[in-house]
Amino acid sequence: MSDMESFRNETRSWLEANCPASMRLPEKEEDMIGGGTKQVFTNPDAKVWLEHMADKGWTAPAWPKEYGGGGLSQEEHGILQDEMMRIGARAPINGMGFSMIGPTLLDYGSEEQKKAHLPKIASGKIRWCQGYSEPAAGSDLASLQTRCEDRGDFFQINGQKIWTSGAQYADWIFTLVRTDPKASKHDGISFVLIDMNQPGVTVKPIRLISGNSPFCETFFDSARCEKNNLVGQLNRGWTVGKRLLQHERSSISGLAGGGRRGRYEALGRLPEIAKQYVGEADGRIAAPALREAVLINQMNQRAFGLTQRRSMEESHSGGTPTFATSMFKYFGSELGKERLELQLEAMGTQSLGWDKQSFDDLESSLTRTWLRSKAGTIAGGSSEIQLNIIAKRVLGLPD
Amino acid sequence: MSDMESFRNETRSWLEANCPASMRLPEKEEDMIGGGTKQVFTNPDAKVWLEHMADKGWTAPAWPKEYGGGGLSQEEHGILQDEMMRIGARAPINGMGFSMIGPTLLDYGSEEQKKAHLPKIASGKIRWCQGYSEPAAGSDLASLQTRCEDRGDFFQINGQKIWTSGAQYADWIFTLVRTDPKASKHDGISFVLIDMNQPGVTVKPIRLISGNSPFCETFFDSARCEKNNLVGQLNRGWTVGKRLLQHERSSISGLAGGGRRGRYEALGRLPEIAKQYVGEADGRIAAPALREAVLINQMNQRAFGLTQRRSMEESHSGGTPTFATSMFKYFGSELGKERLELQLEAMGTQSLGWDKQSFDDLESSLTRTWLRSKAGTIAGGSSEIQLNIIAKRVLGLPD
Amino acid sequence: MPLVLNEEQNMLKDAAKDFCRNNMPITQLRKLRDENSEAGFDRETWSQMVELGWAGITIPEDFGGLGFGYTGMGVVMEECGRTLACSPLLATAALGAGCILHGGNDDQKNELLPRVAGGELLLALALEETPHHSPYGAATVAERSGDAYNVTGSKKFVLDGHIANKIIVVARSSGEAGDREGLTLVMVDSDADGVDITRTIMADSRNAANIEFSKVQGELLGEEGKGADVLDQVLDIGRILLSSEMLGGLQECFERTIEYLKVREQFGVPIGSFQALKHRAAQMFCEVELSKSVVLEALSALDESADDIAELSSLAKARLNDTYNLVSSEGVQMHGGIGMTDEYEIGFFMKRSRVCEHTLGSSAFHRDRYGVLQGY
Amino acid sequence: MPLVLNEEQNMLKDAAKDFCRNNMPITQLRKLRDENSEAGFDRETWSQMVELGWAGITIPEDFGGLGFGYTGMGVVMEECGRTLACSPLLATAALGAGCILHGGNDDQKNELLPRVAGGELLLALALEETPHHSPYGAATVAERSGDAYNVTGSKKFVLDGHIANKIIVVARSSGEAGDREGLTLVMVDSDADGVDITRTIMADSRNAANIEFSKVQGELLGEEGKGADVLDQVLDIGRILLSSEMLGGLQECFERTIEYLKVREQFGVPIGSFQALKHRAAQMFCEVELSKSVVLEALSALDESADDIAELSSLAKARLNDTYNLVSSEGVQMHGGIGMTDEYEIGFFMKRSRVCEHTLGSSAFHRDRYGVLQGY
Repeated sequence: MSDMESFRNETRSWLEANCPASMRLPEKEEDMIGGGTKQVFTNPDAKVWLEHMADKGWTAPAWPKEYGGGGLSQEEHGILQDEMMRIGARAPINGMGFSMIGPTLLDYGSEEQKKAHLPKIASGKIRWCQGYSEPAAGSDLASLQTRCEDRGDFFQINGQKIWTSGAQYADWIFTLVRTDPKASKHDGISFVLIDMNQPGVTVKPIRLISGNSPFCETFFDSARCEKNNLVGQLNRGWTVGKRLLQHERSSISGLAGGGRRGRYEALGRLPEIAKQYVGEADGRIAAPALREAVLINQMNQRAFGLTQRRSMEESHSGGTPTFATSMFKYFGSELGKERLELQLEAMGTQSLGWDKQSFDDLESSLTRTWLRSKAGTIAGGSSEIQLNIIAKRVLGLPD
Repeated sequence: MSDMESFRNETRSWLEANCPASMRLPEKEEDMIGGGTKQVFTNPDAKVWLEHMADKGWTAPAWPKEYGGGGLSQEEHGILQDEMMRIGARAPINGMGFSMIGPTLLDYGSEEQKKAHLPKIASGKIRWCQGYSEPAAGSDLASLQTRCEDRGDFFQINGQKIWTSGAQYADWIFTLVRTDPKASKHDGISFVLIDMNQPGVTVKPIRLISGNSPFCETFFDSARCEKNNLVGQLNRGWTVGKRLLQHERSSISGLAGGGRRGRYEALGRLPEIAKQYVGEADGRIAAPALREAVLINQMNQRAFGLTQRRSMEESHSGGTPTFATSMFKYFGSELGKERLELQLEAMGTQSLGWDKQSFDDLESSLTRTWLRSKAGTIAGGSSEIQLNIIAKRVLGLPD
Repeated sequence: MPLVLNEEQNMLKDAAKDFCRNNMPITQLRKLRDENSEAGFDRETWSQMVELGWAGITIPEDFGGLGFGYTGMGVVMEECGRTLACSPLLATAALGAGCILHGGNDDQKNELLPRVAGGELLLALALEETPHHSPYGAATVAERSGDAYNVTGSKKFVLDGHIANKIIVVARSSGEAGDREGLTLVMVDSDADGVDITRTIMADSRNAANIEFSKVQGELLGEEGKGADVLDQVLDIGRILLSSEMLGGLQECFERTIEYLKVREQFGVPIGSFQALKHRAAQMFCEVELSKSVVLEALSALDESADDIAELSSLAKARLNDTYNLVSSEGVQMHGGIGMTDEYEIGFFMKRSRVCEHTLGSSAFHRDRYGVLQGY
Repeated sequence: MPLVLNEEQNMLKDAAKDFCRNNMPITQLRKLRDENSEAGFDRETWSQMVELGWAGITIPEDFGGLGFGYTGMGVVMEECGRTLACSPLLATAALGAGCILHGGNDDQKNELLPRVAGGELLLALALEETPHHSPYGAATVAERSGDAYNVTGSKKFVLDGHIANKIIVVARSSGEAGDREGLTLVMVDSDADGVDITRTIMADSRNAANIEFSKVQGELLGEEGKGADVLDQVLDIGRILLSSEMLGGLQECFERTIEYLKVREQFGVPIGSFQALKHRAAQMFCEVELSKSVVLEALSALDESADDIAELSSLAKARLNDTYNLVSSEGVQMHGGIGMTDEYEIGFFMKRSRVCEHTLGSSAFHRDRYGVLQGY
């Protein structure tokens, strides 16, 4: 038996033994675990499952063991994902600690920073959020104005961030701040980590059109940041920040692990839903124009999935990957938006309810997911920005 | 009986008496009459019909009688068009004399110029072509380089024009030339009329992807232009030229008279063609995706036609027309292109023949019309240019 | 059919614009939503609308209305659409009054229409039984019992069903769901025995209702079994007037977006200077202009009882669905992050557009219908 | 299934790229067209292709081929697509050889396949009878007569039909047009009695033929009445290899357009600096990348005899149709005036794209098929 076969067998047995039954059921969005000091476990199994996985280092399977990860090779990581999928195991924990700041610290953090922050992410003790955008700096991120001044012993932060997702639940925030107001736009920016449990940090949730408040405004009023929480060099934060954005885009496009499970699983498979709500004729979705549109969407989705796989294979096989993360962010978010518009079309008036009494779970979660999906092509660099990047970086078109 | 009723009756009788039977049959593109000294009449009826109409001034019904026109009011003109349509009468003559330079001379020409040129257009004696584009100046028309130098008695022209439609059949060319190379781009341009029957003017047809050569390159090698053929002021030709472009765009979009007859009549009605080539089911075009696309195109076409009518009504009723010619040029040419793609889809391999033996008239003319239609969104200011104009002039978006 | 407004219609439009801006701006919709208003519209404002004559614009003067025609009603609806004004206009004055006008006998017209025009009688049309518009889809049964009819069945998405005084039920006295023949319109009191109404709040914060009818006694409107003759006319009226409302909404949404493109700066310049956005804006402009034309033509056709009302109604509804969807989605996208916030009003247009789309027929429904009417 | 080429496949691709660039650039196509070439391809170049083994890439070594598999053939087709190279590869080496390989008995394979690989035997598949791809649409009759079969009927759009030595006719021994059962493949000599071939030149300057068969005697390929089993496999091979060719064509067309955007100046700057064109270019880039992935997956599926070949073939052909159309139309539009001239090569891609689209199934055909295969 090869090493990989035995790894698979061991993993399978361990999961069978350690993954509680309720953690193998499909997960609703509100049940997702983000960790941190404010996490409430409504289902005790979720806590058990997180602890078991954290003990193995499998909350962050590919991170080195010394930082609380699992130290798995890419191949082992794939096997773990396969085996989790086999039994329908939920991710024990999610969040920006894993998808964004963790990978960024692995690339750019000092040894001290990795030791200080990564294990707390992996164990689920500390939850992170992102402080990039500002009211006047949306797509034009680098025009940010939040000030960070050297006070000798520490940095003092003043300003406002917006679209800080989950800031109301987070313990720490990673953020881009202006450390040299006189330097040119991209040159006076630094990347710092700030503890949110201090009086100088205030968080105010923003209500969205979906009725939810996944984002906040975060205000810094003479907030304090220790100097050892500067990541990379002073005034060179733009480099670190851009790298992190790539992690974010991968995560939004579903290029990272999340994509494997399908982001809209809870809304059902689109073709089946369409058959159910508009009927079928001769084995086909009965409404021909809708069917054609569903086919285009589903076939694009399949081609997109193959392209994600090709991109991974190309980077494994040592060739230069010819793709831009921007392509996955752009195409993936547009596809997702289109899919939801089609589901609305298929479900007609049943997809447009607001009060939950008169509509079933699928129906009322669809309405809100549809509205939320509109952010997919705005947040994390809008579709327009991604197209600019592809045109410039990949195709080499002139400014 | 009102004046209009009696005008209608008289017109009807006159047409019945004067329009030869063969001029009431649908017209193929190759039978269209353009006039000029090189016109050959393969059907003698066409010559008779042209002469009768020219005698009445009805080749240019709305032009003043003193310039060879019919002096009709807008209402009378409409009645004439209705009555011609009623019996399926062909236009006795077409061309840029009527659609472009004629209206432009009426706006900007001197009395002497109107008297010299308009009657010859109206009678069909002289045919005109357009010299605007140059190889290096496509969408950026104002960067034109053809030089026009003052030689005391006359102007001397040197340079090259491209896309001069029908130059091989034309007697005169109206053209934009550079009279002040030192002035800024738009300021050193003049609008002049040049007799093509002189040694300094050479015409070379351009073969297009459709296999036809409706356009030429036209070379000026010390060509001569009398000074009384300057239209408008010296170095102020851009104003005249822009006005003429509006006439051109109206004509391409079908906003002018031509639209009434439908530009693709010879290719059949799209829905019927689709039924014929893909079959029908339950009274519907049998291919559902094609049917949906045909419906979208046809319904857009109908909405577009209503919008053309609304635009005319608004300008009659004294309100400010809210439309831009650019919208009609853009939308009309895109619709036409789409229509032909759909007809290709409907007719399948029968729409893609080249040799005329194996395909019927409709089929082989479709292939070429489809290819030619691609010029509709390029010539006369590309779709991109039209969208720029709408954004700037109509919506007031900043540069 | 004229494609420009006459002087009277222009005056009405200006008056409606002022009224809607001042008395029912989008802040009113937000307030109704946040306070979970019992009616879903403001009764005080409705009284003012009634005073202006709007409840009876299309009702002939003989029955207490203004007799101002559909183009007049259309311009009012358009202005209401601009401010997303909530009122019983569509359900009561267009659909309900239409059923009585085109289906009712003289007694019914004489008794009911003046009360509609007077604003005291609110109506609802109970048509749909599935999530998709289906004019002949009723399975709800109408059984004759003496002079009256008993209605049994369940209806969905009844606009304003929770506040109507009378409900006109599309029921069936013969045949089966999908048959054009056999439909019968029965008018019942909403407080009659056997009526069970569940208000449902939609994504646009407007109201529809799921209604169960168990042997509810009501009166016949029109002829037994020939309900489709009335229904077809009334639905086309409703579709065209709803298209007018949508035209107002999409214009407002478009204009707000263009304005935002001019003032929002990124990378040191207004985002409206970016060519990709300019081109999309210009393309939307074309769609908006085409939409204006089809709505005007369809309204004129109603006023002139033209023979292509059905075609024009489908032409209008399909186009307005698509254009409102486009303009409102692009509106949110071009506003970026703030477009996603509830605080900003642009998202309200997107929600309204989708509910409108599924009211009285989606684009797929109307394109199919247009094709059938045109013989392909 | 791997989505990257292995070393051998990469070497083959490089060799094919060099060969096509040097020996069959687009100028060759233009010359063949302008000189009205009798064959529609250059026989000298074909001999060189045969020497490189391309006529037998997918034919097993036992039958004189290279046995290099479909991915190998795909990369050759892709490079041929880049230069719009005319050759009998699709008709003979993909469709014709496929019919013999999957339908022929041992004698037929032993006798014919080495001659195909040797380049001396040219084949054609006579399938279509209407302007639209219809695998089971044959009405052409196959009548048994002793050991032989007599074929009567008329076929359209037979690729390379005017120069094939043998024609494989999709005929019917029972049932009627549209039935999957009852199809019978009969191979006839093109110079047999009763064969009447009319060459038809298509818009892309390639050749197809209309062929009349009157009681033409031929031999059975496969089983009587079970022709669809062979045909389905062969058509999928053809569709996937044609998709490979299209992938080459659209990439070349896309790259030429991007290059033009960089060099063509208007208003004093390269037109590629205009954001609206940038965005359209970036959107095309995404479509091109997705197209590469589906073609590679489909080729791998053929090589591995996977069970989703049919789905992947439809996925590939539908996508490649649409993307080639998009890229070639945008190519002409972005080239502006010179894109409309015959002198410039960009228009050749547009003509080829539309003929490819209607060869072996349009997008509508393949989307419908994909849906049916997926159960919706």
